[in-house]
Amino acid sequence: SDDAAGKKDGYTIGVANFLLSGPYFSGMDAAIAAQAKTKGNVKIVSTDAGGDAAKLAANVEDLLSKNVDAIIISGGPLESAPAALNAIKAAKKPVVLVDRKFSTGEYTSWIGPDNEAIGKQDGEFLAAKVKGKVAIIKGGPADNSIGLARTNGLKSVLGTKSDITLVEASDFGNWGSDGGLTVMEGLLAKHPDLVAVFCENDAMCLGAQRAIASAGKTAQIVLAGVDGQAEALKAILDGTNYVVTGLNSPNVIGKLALDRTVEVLGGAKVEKDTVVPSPQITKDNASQYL
Amino acid sequence: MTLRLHEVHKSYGGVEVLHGVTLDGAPGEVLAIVGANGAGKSTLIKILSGAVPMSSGTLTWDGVELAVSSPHDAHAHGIRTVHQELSLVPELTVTENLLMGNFPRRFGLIDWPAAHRRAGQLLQEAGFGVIDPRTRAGRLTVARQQMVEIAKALVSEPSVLVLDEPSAVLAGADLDALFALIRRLQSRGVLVVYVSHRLAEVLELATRIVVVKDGRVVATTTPDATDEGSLIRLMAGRTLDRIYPERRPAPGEPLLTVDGLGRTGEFDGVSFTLRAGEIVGLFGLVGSGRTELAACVFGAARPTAGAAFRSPAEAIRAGVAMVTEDRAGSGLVLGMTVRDNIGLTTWRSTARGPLIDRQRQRTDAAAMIQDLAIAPQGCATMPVVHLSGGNQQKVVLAKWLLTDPRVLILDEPTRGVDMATRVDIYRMIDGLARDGLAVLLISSDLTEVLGATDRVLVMRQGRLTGELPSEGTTEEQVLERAIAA
Amino acid sequence: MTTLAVRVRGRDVTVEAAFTLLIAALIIVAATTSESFLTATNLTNLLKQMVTTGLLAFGMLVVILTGGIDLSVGSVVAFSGIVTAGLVADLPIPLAMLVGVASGIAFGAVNGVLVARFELAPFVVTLAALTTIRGLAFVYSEVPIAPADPGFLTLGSAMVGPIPLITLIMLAVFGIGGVFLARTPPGRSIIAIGGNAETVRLAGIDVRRHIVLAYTISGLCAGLAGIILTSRVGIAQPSVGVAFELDAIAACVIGGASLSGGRGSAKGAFGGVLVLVLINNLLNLYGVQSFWQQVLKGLIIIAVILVQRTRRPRSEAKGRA
Amino acid sequence: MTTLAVRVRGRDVTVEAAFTLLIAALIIVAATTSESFLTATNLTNLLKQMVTTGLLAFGMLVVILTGGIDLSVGSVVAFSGIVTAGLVADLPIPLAMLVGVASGIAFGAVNGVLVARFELAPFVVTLAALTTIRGLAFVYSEVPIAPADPGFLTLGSAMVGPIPLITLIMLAVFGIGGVFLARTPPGRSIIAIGGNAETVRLAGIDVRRHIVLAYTISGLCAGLAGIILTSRVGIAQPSVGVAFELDAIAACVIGGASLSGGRGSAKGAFGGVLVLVLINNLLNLYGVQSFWQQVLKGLIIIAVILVQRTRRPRSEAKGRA
Ligand SMILES: Nc1ncnc2c1ncn2[C@@H]1O[C@H](COP(=O)(O)OP(=O)(O)OP(=O)(O)O)[C@@H](O)[C@H]1O
Ligand SMILES: Nc1ncnc2c1ncn2[C@@H]1O[C@H](COP(=O)(O)OP(=O)(O)OP(=O)(O)O)[C@@H](O)[C@H]1O
Ligand SMILES: [Mg+2]
Ligand SMILES: [Mg+2]
Repeated sequence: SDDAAGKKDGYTIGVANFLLSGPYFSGMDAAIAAQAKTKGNVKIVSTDAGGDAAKLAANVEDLLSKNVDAIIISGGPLESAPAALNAIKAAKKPVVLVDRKFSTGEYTSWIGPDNEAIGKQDGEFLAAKVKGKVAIIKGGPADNSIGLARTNGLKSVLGTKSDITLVEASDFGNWGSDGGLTVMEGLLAKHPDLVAVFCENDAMCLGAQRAIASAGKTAQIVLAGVDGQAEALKAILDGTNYVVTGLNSPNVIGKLALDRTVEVLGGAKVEKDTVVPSPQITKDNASQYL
Repeated sequence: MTLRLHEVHKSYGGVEVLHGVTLDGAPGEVLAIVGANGAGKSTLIKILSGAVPMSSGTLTWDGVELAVSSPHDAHAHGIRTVHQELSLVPELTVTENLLMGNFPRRFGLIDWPAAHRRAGQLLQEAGFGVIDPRTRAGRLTVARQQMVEIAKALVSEPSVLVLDEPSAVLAGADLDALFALIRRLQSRGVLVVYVSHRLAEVLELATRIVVVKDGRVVATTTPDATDEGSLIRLMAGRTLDRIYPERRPAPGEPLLTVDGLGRTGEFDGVSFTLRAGEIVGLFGLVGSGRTELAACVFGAARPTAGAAFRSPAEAIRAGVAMVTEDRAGSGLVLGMTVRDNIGLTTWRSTARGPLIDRQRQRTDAAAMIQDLAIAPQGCATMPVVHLSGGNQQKVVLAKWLLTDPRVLILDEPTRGVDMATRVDIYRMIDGLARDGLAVLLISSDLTEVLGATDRVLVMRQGRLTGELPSEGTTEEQVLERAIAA
Repeated sequence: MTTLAVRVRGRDVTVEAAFTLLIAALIIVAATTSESFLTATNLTNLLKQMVTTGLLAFGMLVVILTGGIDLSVGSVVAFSGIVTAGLVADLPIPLAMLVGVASGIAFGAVNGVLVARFELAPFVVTLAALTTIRGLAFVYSEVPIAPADPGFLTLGSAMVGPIPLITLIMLAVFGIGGVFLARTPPGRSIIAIGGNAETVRLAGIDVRRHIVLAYTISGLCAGLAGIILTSRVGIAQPSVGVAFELDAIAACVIGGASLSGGRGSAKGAFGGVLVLVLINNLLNLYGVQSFWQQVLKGLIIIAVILVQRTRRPRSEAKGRA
Repeated sequence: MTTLAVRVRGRDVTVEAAFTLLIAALIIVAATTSESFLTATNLTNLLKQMVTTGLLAFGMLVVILTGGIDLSVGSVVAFSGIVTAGLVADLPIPLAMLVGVASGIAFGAVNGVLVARFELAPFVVTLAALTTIRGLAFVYSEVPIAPADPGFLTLGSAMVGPIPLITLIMLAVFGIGGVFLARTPPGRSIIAIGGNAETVRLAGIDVRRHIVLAYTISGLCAGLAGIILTSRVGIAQPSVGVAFELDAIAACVIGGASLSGGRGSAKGAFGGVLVLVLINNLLNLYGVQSFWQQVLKGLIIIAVILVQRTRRPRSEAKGRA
């Protein structure tokens, strides 16, 4: 009876964002909301945990208090979020994960990228393009496993190449352009002979690109990022030293996630895990993603 | 049975301020220590109470050496001290300030009703029964805070009671209560060490008087063998022919008129006029509302009836200056240098363009330090907190004199100031009045209020109850109007 | 004199009444404008959500009363949590939790010694501790640790009747802590130290030891909060707890504590925690968009302390931190 | 007695000398143990990297001198940056930058009025401002904004001889600011207010106006830091600047400022900035792993203020924040 009533009045779907203050995550939130609008009868309630796992659990509890029909967890912090998932399970609500897949715990469905594959992709592109010293700029612990997967993907390709040396920046870029800039400045001081830089996301690469330009090494060093942030796409299209990124589009994932949740609520049997492909973006195809 | 300090030396940051002081006292004695501002009296007392360590020397009781490296040690030996600077915890009740560290307990927890009872009893015994132990200390007047400080020292039956200028903020009945207390303790065999600048008091109370000058004991005497004049001579190294200046000629035009000023709960319907060239005393008992009145006149507080200056800035522009009674709380910026404190009122008015005129600040401060004999020498660049109490008071005065006031309000300006300096201050006020200033001298010292002024206003419970010419008026006549009928 | 004293007490009562009224108003507004507010689920959520901030706020209060501050609590929460989760593999759960709490106590004691013995500024000492302890949490484990043993979740999920166990623990801390501050000599000494440390020293009380005690209590509360949080979330994260200190401090000040020390109460701090948790809950229930939530949260906090202030006698409201 | 004055002055000199020595020691250690340290690239990096912390530290110092604190500076950096970047589309670049700085001034003034006029605790006021202003930055734009006009990058990348323009701007702020604090009536008044506001009020100085001025200066510095950072990175992010306030405060305290007000100098704060930047730079050059960097950074800060303290006359070292 619950279901029938739900269908008539439409659904309310709660979105529990782990961290909204990043363009990727706010983009995801917006994409989910936008897709909900197209359905006409789906209401979205969105929360932000500000990067705090406990707050995420609290927000999920608040959403359940509001008696939402389903919950989407975006950018979940962990390999698992037992308390949040348990609460949802106890309330007998479906939960769809986007971006991050939990290795344990029960969820209804997951939609996200294959971060390791994106890293590999960048690695292969760089392997074909450069020889010499390649630097890695990591985002930081807040999102450890995503970054780790991307970097591991890259290393799995470049680590085996005899003509390539990998150097890792010792401090984190904290996923932002300002952090990317500072870390790159440090790298340039220590390794004047770099030929390429890989950043765990585009935002850091954009900052790193500025540092390289200021040091007058634009001709010497190329950049590879992840995400497909608009500014990065533009830089790639313009033929700068920003040469490649892997698409990890919040728009695509968010849209799919909302569709998937509505399907679940409609009683459909759905695929458990869906990997959204992350096409490689270079100068040749950048225009189609802008 | 004697308490004996032997060859005590004390240095602050490498500068010696006590150069081998030796003194002793026996139970039942009232040992007075007198000396000019900065002579080292408070330092000596801080050593005795374990508040600061001595650099070298010994403290013995009956020949046995006492180790007092902390106030706790001193308490353990029965030595209790009332320090010169008030230091109650303002947020806490009187009870708590009194019994801190000595609470009555039940089942391990503080028994508050018993604590209040005990505190009330303690105040009663000390003769300060007017104070409600449940009041927060910060709400008490300075005088009552001082009484609490004194009562605090009695918590655990001291065998030595050390009082550093306890009378400086007391007057009238409160002062009598203090003297009575001291006599009672004396008769019980307590050794009382008593520091004061009020020599009459010292001569009345003391069994022995020790004169300290520049960190050395220069004389030990008894009240019978000396008088004020010779004590001042010993302390100051100079003779004072007279304490109060000659009376001034008839006053001139009115400079400040207060009409029907009042502030709810504090004072009411106060009117008076200050004229050029006169010094007017304002006498009253503790809590009679003099300080609040002065604050309202000066624009530091808002009156609820009548008109006054709207801000201190306005008052200063009109040529009014006010030396407040609480020098640490509202007179000085303790961490700043003497020069900056003196310059506080004038660095804007004398600025050259956007910049402070440093040359002028330097010479002004130097002149004031010279004129008021602010010690130690070269103190211009010292943080004012390192000066002795009396010298701090002079810094406050200097700051205000630099504004070239036409009306000067002085709230207890000689509190804690040594006799020789007091005389200097009276002379200076006199000089200012002769130059055409009007001075309002608020004081709890009856002798001073009659000696240094031309007429006296008397305040009782927030109302002016009399105006008397200073010449020919007796202390009794003034007190009569100050004490509630 | 009696009148004055009565007036003072009367006024204190007014302040508390106003504050209680404010909280009541928040609750009434919530109950009438959001049908979800008074549901059992939501009330249980509220009870759970106040635990971490509550524990940290009590510890913070004790430190603030001395005139200090403890910025390191968020990092201690992370460290205690991750160490506990890590040790569960080798140790019985209660023992692992004890080690977590003990680590908090140890960090607190170190902070206290640096502040009291070496007379360093509490802000900088605990700021440095914030950095160092956070680093140590990551050094212990870069990745989150989820103990396999389901018994680990018990503490965080057990209910005593309608009330979560962890809420009871927090209430017990406030209860015992309140008595400690109001009715024991060390508690009173801590408050007096914040009012005037020199006076307390001259009263023969060991000021340093009490300051160390205060920071240790804060560390203890943070350690406890760490294991409770971990057990509640079911996983320990080395990155958890960033900026937790700010909410704890805000709760104390909303509850009437003065950051220059000497004034504040357990009751007040608890009220402050309630206000903060209610604000968060309400903004969520109303579905206010995340960034607007931040905007509003700041404005509401200002409004709350403005209301608080107008009820406070003017002479006590100093323009200082 | 003359000796006393000379010695006191002598001691101040000693403190400064010790501090200068410390910085020199850091530099010498760096130069001899890392071959990258003395390279032109690294030195330029150092000069650039000290700009944001430097600007914020000066503003923070002015507020700290009054006995207050400004936690909102990181959020102001973000707001000023994103608004400037957003306006570049419609306004000439200098005007857009002016608006950015003006926004900082406005936020600072609001903080100041709340602290001075309404006598609210600076910690909580600016904490609320931190939250609200951060929210507003995101409300203005959730996504980063990269102005297309390359002229936008000029400010951040221009060099004057071997010295980056932005470094010169920061040095100018410290230079002018130092003179302001040491030699102008409002500057001295601000310091005196931190020592004893009541004394200053009775001296006829408008305390409130000076407190507002102090927070406004901090807002101005943060606004300036915001546009400089944005121009340097080339892209404005609403999430930038989190926890920037902590480094700024640490710099002031390392440089000898007292958080209870009344003590501190521009020279000292600048030294503090140098120490922090050098520590970061060194840890990076040595390739210390990020988490250990955090651990060490905290420990080094403690060590530095310990060294500072032993050189300070004891009576001034209070066990208070
Ligand atoms: N903490 C300190 N640091 C440096 N010098 C100090 C300190 N305390 C006191 N002095 C100096 O020691 C000397 C003696 O001061 P002390 O306070 O003992 O004088 P006093 O006799 O009590 O004077 P007063 O009558 O004014 O109270 C003075 O020169 C004073 O400046
Ligand atoms: N603790 C208190 N208890 C009762 N009344 C108080 C108290 N504090 C202030 N008052 C009120 O304020 C008025 C003024 O007190 P104030 O201290 O200014 O008087 P004063 O004459 O300057 O006394 P003092 O000799 O202490 O300077 C008193 O008449 C009294 O009504
Ligand atoms: Mg003295
Ligand atoms: Mg008075």
